[in-house]
Formats: sequence, C-alpha cells, structure tokens
Amino acid sequence: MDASMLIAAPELLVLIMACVVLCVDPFMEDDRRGIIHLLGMLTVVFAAIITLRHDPLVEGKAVVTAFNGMFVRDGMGDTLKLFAYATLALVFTYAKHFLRSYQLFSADFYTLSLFSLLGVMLLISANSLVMVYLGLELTSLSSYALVALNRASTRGSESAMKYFVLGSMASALLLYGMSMVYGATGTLSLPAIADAVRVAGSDDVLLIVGLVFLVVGIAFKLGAVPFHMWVPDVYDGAPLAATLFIATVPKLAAFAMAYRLLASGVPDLHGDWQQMVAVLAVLSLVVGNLAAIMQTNIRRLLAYSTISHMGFVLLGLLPGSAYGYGAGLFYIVVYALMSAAAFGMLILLSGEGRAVRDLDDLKGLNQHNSWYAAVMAMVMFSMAGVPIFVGFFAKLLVIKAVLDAGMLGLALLAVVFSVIGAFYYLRVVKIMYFDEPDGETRVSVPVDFRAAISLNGLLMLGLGVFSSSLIAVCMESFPS
Amino acid sequence: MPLLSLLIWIPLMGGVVVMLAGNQRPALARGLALLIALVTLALCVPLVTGFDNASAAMQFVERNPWIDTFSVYYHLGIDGFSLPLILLTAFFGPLVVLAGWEVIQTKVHQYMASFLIMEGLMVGVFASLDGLLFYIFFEAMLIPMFLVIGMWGGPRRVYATIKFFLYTFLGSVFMLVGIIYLYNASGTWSILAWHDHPLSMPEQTWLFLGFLAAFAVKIPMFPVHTWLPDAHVEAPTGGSVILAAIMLKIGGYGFLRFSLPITPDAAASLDGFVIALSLIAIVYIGFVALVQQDMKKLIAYSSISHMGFVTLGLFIAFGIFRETGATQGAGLGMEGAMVQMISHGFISGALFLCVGVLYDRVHSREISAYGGVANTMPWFAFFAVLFFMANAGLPGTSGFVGEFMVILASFRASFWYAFCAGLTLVLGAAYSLWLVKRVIFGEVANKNVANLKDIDRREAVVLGTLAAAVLLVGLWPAPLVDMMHASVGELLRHVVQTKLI
Amino acid sequence: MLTLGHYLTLGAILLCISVAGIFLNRKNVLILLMCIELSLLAVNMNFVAFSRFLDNLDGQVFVFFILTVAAAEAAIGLAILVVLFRNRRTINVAELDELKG
Amino acid sequence: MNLETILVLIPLLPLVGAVVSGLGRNLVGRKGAHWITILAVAVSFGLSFWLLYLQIYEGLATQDISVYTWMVVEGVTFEIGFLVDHLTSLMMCVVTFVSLMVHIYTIGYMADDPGYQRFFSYINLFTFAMLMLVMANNFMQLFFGWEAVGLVSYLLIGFWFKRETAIFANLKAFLVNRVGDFGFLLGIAAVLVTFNSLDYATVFAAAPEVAGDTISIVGGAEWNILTVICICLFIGAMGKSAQAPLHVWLPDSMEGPTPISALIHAATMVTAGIFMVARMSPLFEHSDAALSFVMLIGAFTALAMGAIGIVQNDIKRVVAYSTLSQLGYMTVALGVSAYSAAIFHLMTHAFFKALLFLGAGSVIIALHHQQDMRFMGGLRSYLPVTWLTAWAGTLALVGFPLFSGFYSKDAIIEAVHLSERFGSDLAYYAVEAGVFITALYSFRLLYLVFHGPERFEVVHGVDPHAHLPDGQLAHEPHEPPAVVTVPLVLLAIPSVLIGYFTIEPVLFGGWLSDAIVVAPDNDVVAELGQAFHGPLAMALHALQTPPFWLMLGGFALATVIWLLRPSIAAVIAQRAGFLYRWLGHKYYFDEFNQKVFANGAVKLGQSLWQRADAGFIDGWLVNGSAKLVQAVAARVRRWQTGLLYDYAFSMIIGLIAILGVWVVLL
Repeated sequence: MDASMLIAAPELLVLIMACVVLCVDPFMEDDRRGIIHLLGMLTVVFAAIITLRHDPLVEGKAVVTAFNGMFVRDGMGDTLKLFAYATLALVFTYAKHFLRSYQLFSADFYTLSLFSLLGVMLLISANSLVMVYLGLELTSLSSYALVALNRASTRGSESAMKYFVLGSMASALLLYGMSMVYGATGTLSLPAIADAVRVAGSDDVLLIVGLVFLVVGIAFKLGAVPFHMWVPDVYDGAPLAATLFIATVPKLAAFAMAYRLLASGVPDLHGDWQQMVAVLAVLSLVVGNLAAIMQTNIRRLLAYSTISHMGFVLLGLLPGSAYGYGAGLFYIVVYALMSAAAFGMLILLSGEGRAVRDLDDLKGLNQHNSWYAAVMAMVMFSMAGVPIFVGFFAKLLVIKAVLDAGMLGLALLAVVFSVIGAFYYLRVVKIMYFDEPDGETRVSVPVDFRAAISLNGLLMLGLGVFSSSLIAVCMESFPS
Repeated sequence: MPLLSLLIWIPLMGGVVVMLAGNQRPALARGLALLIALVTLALCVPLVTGFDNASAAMQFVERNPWIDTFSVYYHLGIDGFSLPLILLTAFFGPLVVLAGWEVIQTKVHQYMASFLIMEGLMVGVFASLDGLLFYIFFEAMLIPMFLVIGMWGGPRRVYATIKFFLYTFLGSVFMLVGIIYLYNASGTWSILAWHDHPLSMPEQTWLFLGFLAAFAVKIPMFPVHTWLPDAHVEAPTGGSVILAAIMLKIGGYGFLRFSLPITPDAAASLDGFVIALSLIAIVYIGFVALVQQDMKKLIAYSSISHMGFVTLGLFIAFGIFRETGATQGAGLGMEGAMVQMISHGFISGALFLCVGVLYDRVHSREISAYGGVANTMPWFAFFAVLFFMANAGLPGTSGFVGEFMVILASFRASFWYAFCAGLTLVLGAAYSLWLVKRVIFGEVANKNVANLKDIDRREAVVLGTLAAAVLLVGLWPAPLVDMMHASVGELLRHVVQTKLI
Repeated sequence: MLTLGHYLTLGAILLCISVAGIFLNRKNVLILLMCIELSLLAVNMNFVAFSRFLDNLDGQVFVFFILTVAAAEAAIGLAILVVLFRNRRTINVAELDELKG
Repeated sequence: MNLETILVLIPLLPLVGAVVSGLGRNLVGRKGAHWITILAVAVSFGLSFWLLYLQIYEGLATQDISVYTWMVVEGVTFEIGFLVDHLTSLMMCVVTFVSLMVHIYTIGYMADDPGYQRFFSYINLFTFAMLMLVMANNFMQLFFGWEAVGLVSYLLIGFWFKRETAIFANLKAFLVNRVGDFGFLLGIAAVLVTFNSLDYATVFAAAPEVAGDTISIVGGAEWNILTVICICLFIGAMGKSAQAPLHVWLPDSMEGPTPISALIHAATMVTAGIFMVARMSPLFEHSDAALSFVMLIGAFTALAMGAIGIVQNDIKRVVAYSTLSQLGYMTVALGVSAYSAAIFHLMTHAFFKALLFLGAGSVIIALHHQQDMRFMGGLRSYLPVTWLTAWAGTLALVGFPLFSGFYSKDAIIEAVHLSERFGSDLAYYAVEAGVFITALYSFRLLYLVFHGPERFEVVHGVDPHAHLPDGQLAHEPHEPPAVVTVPLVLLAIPSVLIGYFTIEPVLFGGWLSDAIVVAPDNDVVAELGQAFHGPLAMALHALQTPPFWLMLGGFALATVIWLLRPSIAAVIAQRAGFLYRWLGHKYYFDEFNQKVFANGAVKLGQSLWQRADAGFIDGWLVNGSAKLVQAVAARVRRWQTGLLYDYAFSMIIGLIAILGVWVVLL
C-alpha cells in the first residue's frame, strides 16, 4: 500500500466509517439504531488503535509527511487526535441518551460528527493552506448542520443561522489571509512558507495583512474576543448533544490550526502575532469571565467560560516556545475533557423533553444525587483552576510559560481574572450544594452513561494527582 | 514507615471512606470519623518521639518524583515549625468530630468527610517541602471549608463562604505567580533550595509582596481581614474551630517558610510596613472587637488582633537587628510568634466550641440573648471563664506565653512597638471580660437561659481536653519551645544573611 | 496595463462590499448568503491574480477547491435558511434575536 | 523533708486545696471544703512561721531555689523558683496568717451562701497566688503571681455574680489593674532588654553597671534606662496597690464578700505593689526621679483618698478609702527610700485593717447585710467583742501611741520629714494632714456604728430571711458565732502589740537588709535609727510631735460632729456644699473614666467598626470591587445583543483594529 495511505490510515477509516454509517441508517429499524451508536464507537476505538499502532514517533521519526507534503503526522497531531477520539467517545456516550429522549436518534448525528471528526483530523494534520481550509470547512459545515439537527427548534435554527453566517464570513476572511500569504510567499505549503518568510524577512505588508486575517480566522474558530459572539448563542441554541460536540472536539482542531498556521507557518513573524494573540487573550479573559458572572443560563455560562479558557490557550501560544505550545496543548486537552463532563452533566440532568438550561435546574442536586453533584463540583473546581484538579495544572503550565517569556503583567492579569471567574463556578457549586431542591431530579440514564460521566469526573481528580504523564506527553509533542 | 504520608493520607482516604458510609447511616459515619481522627492523632506519638529537637534539618523526609517534566517532587519533611502545627492539627481532629456529633444531623457523612479531608490537607501544608505541593495543599483546603460553611452554616452562609473562598483565592494566586517565578529562576520547586537562592532586590520585593498577599489574607492581617468575621459567624462550630485554630496558622507558617527566608532583604526593607499593620491589627481590631454584638464576631476580631502578634513577632527580628546589630531577642520574637499560633489555636478553638455549646441550646449568637449563664451552667461557666481569661492573656494559660515573648522581644526594637502591643493587655481583657460579664454573669436574663442544661459528658471531654492543653502550655511551655530552637536558629541564619545577588 | 495592484484592489473592494453587506444589511438573510459568496469571489480573485503574477499554479488549484466548498456551503446555508423560515416564518435578520445576553 | 520540699509545699498546699474544693465541690461537700482549705492554709502558715523561726533563731541563709525551668530561649532562662529571704518570709507569714484568719471567719460569714465551696476554693487559690508572688525569684513569676491574684480578686469581687454592681466592679477592677499591668509588663520587657535576664539576683547585681545607660523614647530625649524601668514597674504597683489615678477600682471592689475585702483588698493583695517596689529597691535606688514620682503619687493618694472616707456612708467603703490612704502612706515611704518603714507599715496595716474589715463584716452579718452606717448606731451593747476589737483596730489605724499603727506610721512621717528628695516637703504636709483626716473618718465610723442612737428598728413576726427595707431588722442584732469572733480577737492581738515588739528589728535592726538596698545618701531610716531609743521612748516622744496632736484634733472634731452634735454634720454638708460634692463624687474620677475611657473606647470601637471596617474596607473596597465587577459584567453582557449584524460588526471592528495597529501604525 502507498505509504501516504498508511500514514493517513486513521483518517481513511473515519471517512469510510462515516459513509458506512450514512449508508446503513436507511436500513435500520428505530429500535435497532443502537447499532449505529456501536459503529460510531467502534470507529473511534479503531481509529485510536490505528493511530497508536502507527505512531511515527515509535518508528523513530518525529515528523512524517504524506500526499506530497500536504499532510503531516507528528507528536502533537497524534496526541490531539487521540484526545479527539476519546472526547468523541464521551460525546457519543452522552449524546445517545439525549438523542433518544428527543427522538433525534438517527444516523444524522453520527455521520455529521464523524465527518466533523474527519475535518478535525485533517486540520490537525494539515501541512498546507489548502488542507487547513478543507479541514476547517469540513469541520464547520458538519457543525452548522449539527446545530440545526433539531429541525423543530426555533432556537436551534436561529443559532445555526448565526453560526453559519459568521462562520462563513470567518472562513472567507481566513481565505483572504491565505491568499495574501500565498501572494507574499508563492507557496501554499506551510514549511515552504516558513522558509520563504525566513529568507524574505518580515517587512512585507502583504504578509502582515495576511497574518492579521489568519489570526482573525483562528480567533473565530477558538471563539476569542471579539470574534466570540457566536459562541454563547450556539451553545445556548443548539441541541445539547450538538453543543457537547461543538464545545469539545473542534476546539482541539482550533488549537492545532493555530499551531500549524502560526507556529509552523510563520514562526519568524512571532514578534507580530505574539502581540496580536496577547490582545486577543486579554480580551477573552476579561470579557469571557465578566460576561459569565451575570448569567443565569448555565449553557451561556459555560459558553463564556469557554471563551475565557480560550484566553488561556492563547496565552500558551504567546511565548512561541515548545514549552508554551505544550502548555497550550495540555490546556486544550484538559479543557475538552472538562467541557465534555460539564455538558455531559447537563444531558444527564435533562429530564424527558426538558433540557437543562437554567442554573436553577441544578438546585440542591447534592440532596438526592450527591455523586453527580460531586462530579459536577469537581468539574467546576477544575475549571476554576483550584488544585488538586487537573484544571489547576493547565493554568499552572500556561502561567509558567507566560512568565518564562517574561510577561509578568499578563500572568497577573490571567490569575486575577481566573479569580473573578472562580466566582461563577462557585455559584454553580453553591446552587448544587447550598440551595434546597425544588423537587427530586430523577436521573434515569443507562449504565454506560453513568460509568462514563463518573470516569470523566474522576479524571478531573485523577489527572490532577497523576498529572505527570499527561504533562509529559503534551510536552514531548513539541520537540524543542 | 512514611509517617508524614500516613498523617496526610489516612485522614484524606478516611474522608472518602466516611463519604461512602452514605447519608443513611449517620452513626456509622460519626464513629468512623472519630476512629480515623483518633488514629491520626495516635500517629503523632511516633512523630514526636522520633523527632530530634537538636537538629535544624528537615526530618521524616520523604522525596519521590511526582511530575518529572518540571521537577515537582512529592517532598515531605518537618522541622521545629511544622511539628507543633501538625500536632495542633491532629489534636483538633477528634475534637471537631466530637463537636459536630449531635448538632449535625443532615448529611453527616459529608460533614465528617469534609473535616477529615481538611485535616489531611492541612497536615500536607505543614509537611510540604516542595513549593508546588505546598500550594496545592494550601489551595485545596479551601474546597472542604467552602462546603462546610456553605452547607452547614448560618443564614448568610453563602455570602460568607464565597467571600472567604474568593478572598483567599485572590491572595494566593499572587503567591502562585511568585512561586512559578521562583521555579523559573531556580529550576527547582524545593523550598529549601529557594532558601539559598540569591535574588535581586526588585525580585525579592515583588516576591515578598506576592507572598504577603497570600499569607496576609490567610492569617489575616489588617486591612485584608474582613472575610474572617463573616466566615466565622456563619460557619458551623466545627468550621469556626478549624478556621481559627489551624487555617489562620497557615498564614503565619507561610511567613516563616517563604517570606522570611526566601526574601530576607525585601522583608528587611518592608518590615516597618508589616509591623505597622500588625500593630494596627492589635490596637484597632481590639477596639472593634470591643463593640461586637455577636459572640462569634467578637472572637473572630479577637483572633485577628492576636494574629497581629504573630506577624509582629516574626518581623520584629529585622527591627532588632537594625537597632542592636545582633539577633539576640529576634529568636524570642519568632518563638513567641510560634507559641502564639499554637496557643491561639487552643484558645480560639475552645472559645468557638464554647459559643457552639450555647448556640446549640439557644440558637443565638447574640450577646444580648444571654445573661447569667453561670446560674444554670456552672461547669460551662468555669470553662468559658477560663478560656476567656486565656484569651485575655492571663499568665498560667497559653495565651500569655506568646504575647509575653513577643512584647518582650519587640521592646528591643522599639519602646513604642512594645507599647502598642502591650495595649492588648487592656483591650484584650476589656473585650473578653465584658463579654463574660454580659453572657456568663448576672441574673438569669430570660427563659432560654433559665432552661439551659449544663454541658454533658461529651462537651466536657472536649472542653476539658482543651483546658488541659491551655494550662499545660501556659505552665510549662518548655517542651513546645524546645522543639523550635534549632529551626529558629536556622531561620535567623537565613534572615540576617543577605540574599542579594 | 493592469498590474497586480489593480487586481488586489478589486479583491479588497469586493471583500469590503461583502463584509459591509453582512453588517449593514438588516433585512434579509438571503442577502447575507450572497455576501458570503461575494467574499469568496474576492478571495478567488486574489488567488488567481497571484497565481498569474507569481507564475505558480497552486493558487488556481486552490480556487477550484474554494468553488467546490462554496457550493457545499451554499447548500447547507440554504438548508438552514429553510429550516429557519419553517420555524420562524420570517427571514428578517433583525428578528433573529431570541438568543442574546 | 528538706527545705526545698517545704518551700514548694507552702504554696502548693493551698493550690491543691483550691483544686479539690473547687472542682470536686460536690464530692467534698461544705464541711469537706472548709476543712481541706483551712488545713492547707494552716499548714502553710505553720511552715512559713517555722521558716521565719529558722531565720531568726537559726540564722537560716537566704534561699534561692529553682523549681522548674519554664523555658529557655536564646540562653535566657525563664523559670519558676523561690527566693526566700527575710522580706519574703515576713510577707509569707503575714499572708498565711491573715488568710488563715479569714478562712476561719468565712465559715461563719458565708454559712448560708450556696457558693460556699467555691468561695473556699477561691480564697485558697488566692493564698497560692499571693505566695507565688511574694516568693518569686524572678520577674516573670512575679508577674504570674501578680496577675493570678488579680484573677482571684476578679472572681471574688464578682463572687455574687448575680449582682449587677458586683460584676461591674470586678470588670472594672480587672481592667484598671490591667492598665497597671501594662506598665508592669513594659517594665519587665525593659528589664530583660537591659539585663538579658529576669532573675532577681542577676538583675540586682548588674543594676549599678547600667545605672548610666539611656534609652530614647520620645524624639531625641534620652531617658535613664533605670528610671524608665522603675516608672514602668511602679505603674504596675499603682494598679495593684490602688494609687491615684488607678485607685478607682478598690472602693468598688467592696462589692465582694467582706472576708475577701479583708484578705485581698486590705491586707495582702493590694500591698503587693508596696512589696514589689521594696523588692526592687536595688533598682529604684538608682533613680531619684522615679522615687520622687513614687513619693508624690503616694502623698496625693494618702491625703486625697482619706478625705473621701469622711463622707462615705457605706461602712466597707469607709474602710476601703482608709485602705487607699494607708497604701498612700506606704508608697510615700517607698518614695523616700524608707522601704523598711513601708514594709513595716504593710505588716501592721495587714493586721489592723483585716481586723477592721472583719469587724465591719461582723456588723454586717449582725444587721443582715446592711452596710449603710445611716442605719446603724448603738451597736456596742449588742456586739461587745466586735466593738472592742474595732476600737483596737481604730486606735492602731489612727496611730495612737503604743498601738502597732503608731510605730509604723510615725516612722514613715518622720522619714518623710527627714528626706531631702525633690518634693518631700509637699509629701510631708500631705501625710501630716492625712493623720488628721484618718482620725476624723475612723472615729466617725466608730461613732456612727457603735455609739449614738440606734437608727434601726426591730420588726417582729416576719420571716427572718425576708428582704426588709433599710433600717428594719427581723430580730435583734447579736454577736456572730465564735468562728467570726475568734479571728477578730486573734487579729486584734497583733494589731495592738506587733508594732511595739517588732519595730526595732524590722526597722533599725537590719532585719530586711538582705533584701532591701538603700543608698547611704538616701537612708532616712538609718537616720531615724540614731534617734531611736526603744519603742516606749518613741511613744513618749511622739506626744510632742504634730502627728499626735493632729490625731487628737481629728478625734475631737469627730466626737463633736458625730457623737455630741450630729446636727452639725448636716449643716457642714450644706455650707461646704462644693467640697462635699467633690468628696461625695470622689473627685469625679469615676465619672471621668466612664465618660472618657469607657464610653470613649466604645465610641471609638463603634466608629472604627462601622465606618472603617464595615464601611470603608468591607463596604467600599471589598464589596465595592465585587459590585464594580458585577456592574461591568452587566454592561459587558449587554454587548451580546443577539443580532447578527452586531456580531459581524464586532468581528469587523476587531479585524480593523488589528489591521490598523499592525499594518498602518507599525
């Protein structure tokens, strides 16, 4: 077999399986749709196995490319992909319950998710502007559709429309930036761009204009302020399962995209994009945390919290050092796990036909479901960055990277705003633990869901206590 | 035997086990919690017997790699500063379990588990020799306390507990930035290595301020003390006890472990600032305590005032050194600060337990709701008067020892330091005894007081144990101070030595 | 003689028009879709121009990809629009504000 | 049993007694409590007396032993230890003897009180604390004892804790004492800093070396370190020994049961300050300034407080003001370096003042806790023993020749006369006038209580325990039981005789010279000694000196006003309204303290709390910043309008901003 095919085997598998799921669906009776879920799970499991089996690092090469250098596999890519699989597995597990109770349980969600995953994987492995664009579009287009999954929902369609318009605009801007970069360097391959920039220097206006547009595209994908407006509305409007997906897997790709475009593509413009990213990071931290404080809608609260987390991820990119990228990678991975758990909890608590939307829906959770309250509390504390939970280590690494780069002010700002942010996470805990419940929330979810959410919650603690290996993996993904 | 690890992990894991007992079996939860707390306390015996007073080095050291990527170690060890505080922590374990024995009727398992987990974390704080490990314990401790105040607290518990959490959190993140900076500068998280790491003056100053932010809030110093009265008032008795008896000490311990030895030059240049704040705390807070209407608030303010002695005792060393050119007297101040911490642990804990005894019966903390309690509760009155006298610094009780040492030491630096600090003799007596007059003495004030039952055996055991501790330290502090001589000597060596590059 | 600058200016003007269209248009969602197409057009213009002047075919290949994706995008966009209209009975942009805050 | 054990036993026994009778009060019962405690004090007294005996007749040397080491810091040893020299054993005997008498007396006095065991426990505890104080061989233990007696005093003044006045008085007493202790503690700190030791022997030995050292306190002014130490220490003494202006607690302390007024607030505790200064004589001798200060304070107290006694109606308060005045005498003696005279007066005063208090107590029992002299009178026929012993005590108090008080007081007056210290003239006039005033109020008391018409009536047929209005009694007053009268008699004996027999050894025989150091230039007592030709001669000589005649004058005036022409008293009260008011309000010290210090502190506390703490720090800074964040957050939230074109606009603004900054500006 062609070496390129082998290198891209996981992607191919996902592609094939997405098609298979799509084709199988029409032949399924409603009560046998479980098979689709099974297929989805198998896909990610096998993709993971294949990814692990053909670890280029194991074969002694740090980086291998395929398809004439369009596609690259490296440590970061594999790490991100593995976590994308893991997160998607969690998403599938949580989503199944939700889809069933909303009569949305068909191949649509699985196909779209798998295509989106494919996009994510391509984006992660992209080594050329074309690949970046294709991966991004594949991810985005599937996501737009996911948001509109529930055709009867006015909120869903409104948010899908907003997402679509803004997302397309952002893609266009990104493309415009790509065209500028192409014009300045005469190539679409990221390593070649890097070389060209190194030779030509960074004075080219075309290049800088292109860079600005690239940064805008990245910022949109991450949901950084001021390109964040879609985030709360989409999180709020989309069906919970779609929110769950959008809040987790594509974020991994967004980080990869930022890394590919900025760190691999234009490392010599670090001085320029560092400051742009710094501005975006600060704005995200400030606006994200502040806006979250006043929320009574837990989805929007989590959306704004996501925005502030993205501020931290951007901070990780700032120093332009392997250490910083490692910190950013660790942060985004941890974020994906935390987010999955948080939205998983919302699904868990959503009763028949009534999705959790208000904070008050969590009132007095500890009274009758103390374990789930504990899981949610762990997630919240982790998001707030309280030790010993893994979220703390994420913040720690980022702040360390920022301090390494000598940016004390940014570090202080980050910690102060994480304290302000702690307020709304505490409010969630307060509502669960200190308030009296209105009635008993009955939790009736299948056992795999229970196991997954419990594991997900315990990961917050476990990855904190045993953070060593995960940190090592993330750090080693970026050879310095 | 990894004693320190056991002391940390037995209560921590024990907490989990108690949690598993579930909401349906409160009796089991209580019994288990008491057992675990007692086992932890028993483990202190080998700790004390195996401790070498003569050595300033860290003892019972455990060091295992934890996060290799950036050289974090699970590094434990104790010296003469940590040991007494660990003992204090373990000592209070069974007491708070007993204190919540009957009062806590809802979610008993979570209550007991919170306290056990807190105990483990607090021991961890005192035993950590790795900066990051310290910070983790330091912060993680907030969570159980947050829950305890919020779940079993009074009417304004939510406000109080969020204020407590955010206040402390805000202070400590600055410290986090500081220790990360130190790590970047020194390449290690080892606190002991930091003690020897040279730093420039601006670096030291910023680090000092970072540490100050964390520890000043924790201890708490004026003017960042306002979370304490609220937290104390709203917390359940056990929460107040732990908060006052141990958590506040972590601030003082932090000064000993971080501020003084790591940034001695900055501390020396800013000592006037800290001392001024300490003296303000002693005098200003003394006046504020005087007019409190709420017993717990009064004790909370008195705690702040007493903690002023801790910071005064710690930072007086620089003044003495400047004034006399020798360290003679500085050790007295530092040991005084340590003794004050231990003693305040006993006394404030006991006082909150006393208020708890009344609160359990009458459900009011207002001073005006009582009067003439001695008529119906003579034994309680005995203990209460004893503890309030100790709070007022009566010789023969532990409350005297620390204040005495610090005042004696501060005279060496300046007459006026000693003068201001000495005012506590009057103020402390005024607010303590005025409360005694209004609550304990007098005619039976109302029906509630008339119906009071004297303390039962369980309460008597708790209060009696504390009374014994208070008197023991007061009458014979030698064993306590002997523990710390070597460590104080070592600390002074760091403090007087410039670390400037 | 038309230089690269002329083409780039045209591309920039097209982009500006499309972007302005997106935030100035307060009536119809359909116009938004058209604006998006317009912006892609601007990008294509740039790519083709660069490709021509750099004498490099990559850009033109990219344009094909963009055209293809644009088609898919338009399809999805219209689909969403249909769903939206079914639910809301309006495609007025100013009325799409159920989600806010 | 060796000597050390005995020394430890002396204070320890009362402690054990206190613990057993206090904590085990239900176990031992009422009888058990008084037996245990009395036995403990009796043994203590016996051992103390034996010690004194050994010192006098066997020449037992000064004992300086360490019991245990409290702690050692930086080479400075803080220990618990005993220094027993002549001064100490004298004090021990006085303390244990008076204490024993009071213990016995208490059986009768407190017979009906529900807090019987508690009371015995307290006075036993007091005996322990007082012994620790006088036996201390270092400053720290001195402070221990100092505060411990304060504690017991606090507990005992508030013994009847249901009485609002009692618990007010005990709080006041403790706080005023704390003001003194504040100075005392600073003094101790200064001692430690100066001598690097708190041990008496070390400090006293080193005192001459540091005599010239100075310390700057205010601005650049240099103060002699020993002056600072001595004044600080003396402030402590002012609190404990109730010297103006820290005297205000003592009259109020009469709210406590009478036995403790006798024991604590007359005979022993209040003299701790006198004892302390005498003990510190090796330090005080180096500071003329401090001694002058001591003397003037003492003189003022002696005169001014005695004068208040004239207008008091409460029998105990009269005696209390008399105590204040007598303490003033002792302080004056200290101030003129006549330490031994002060100690001598301390001793005689302990006996006769205890006697007077117990006598007053006896009257009070007889009248069912009536303390107002306006409802007494003519009691001599009902209470003959009390009456006689009261006369003996009074004659001793006013300094009638041959009585014990005469020798001690006369020695003080003469010493002041001889002294050349700055201000001693003033002090001399004050103590002379004090003699007159002492006689005046003392005889007034006697007349109002025991002589003249009966100002009470016996109402028959009512419940003997019922509370009757003032001036009414359920049955005729009668002499209390033997447990009350025997101590009176036992105290009356030394009150009369002890001066005569001991003046020579104590004052002039150098008996106290192992403890008290007097610079040769200051040694007025030695000067007195040259004119001393035996106690009898001294008494005869006194007939030609002003004090005797002043005393007689006071006696005569009192006789006229309160015995022969009672109507005069009212006329005088009217005519000298201003003076009367001033005395009646005790020079407005209490009002001043209440307004300025008590209310002032509360007001200050209120405003600090409400304005600074709750208002500014918590309200503005803490909650203010929280509110600010919320306000900003609410605004930020409104940016999310929900409208697509606004979202797009925000993106474009972001894009243009970045473009503008990086492309145009850079």
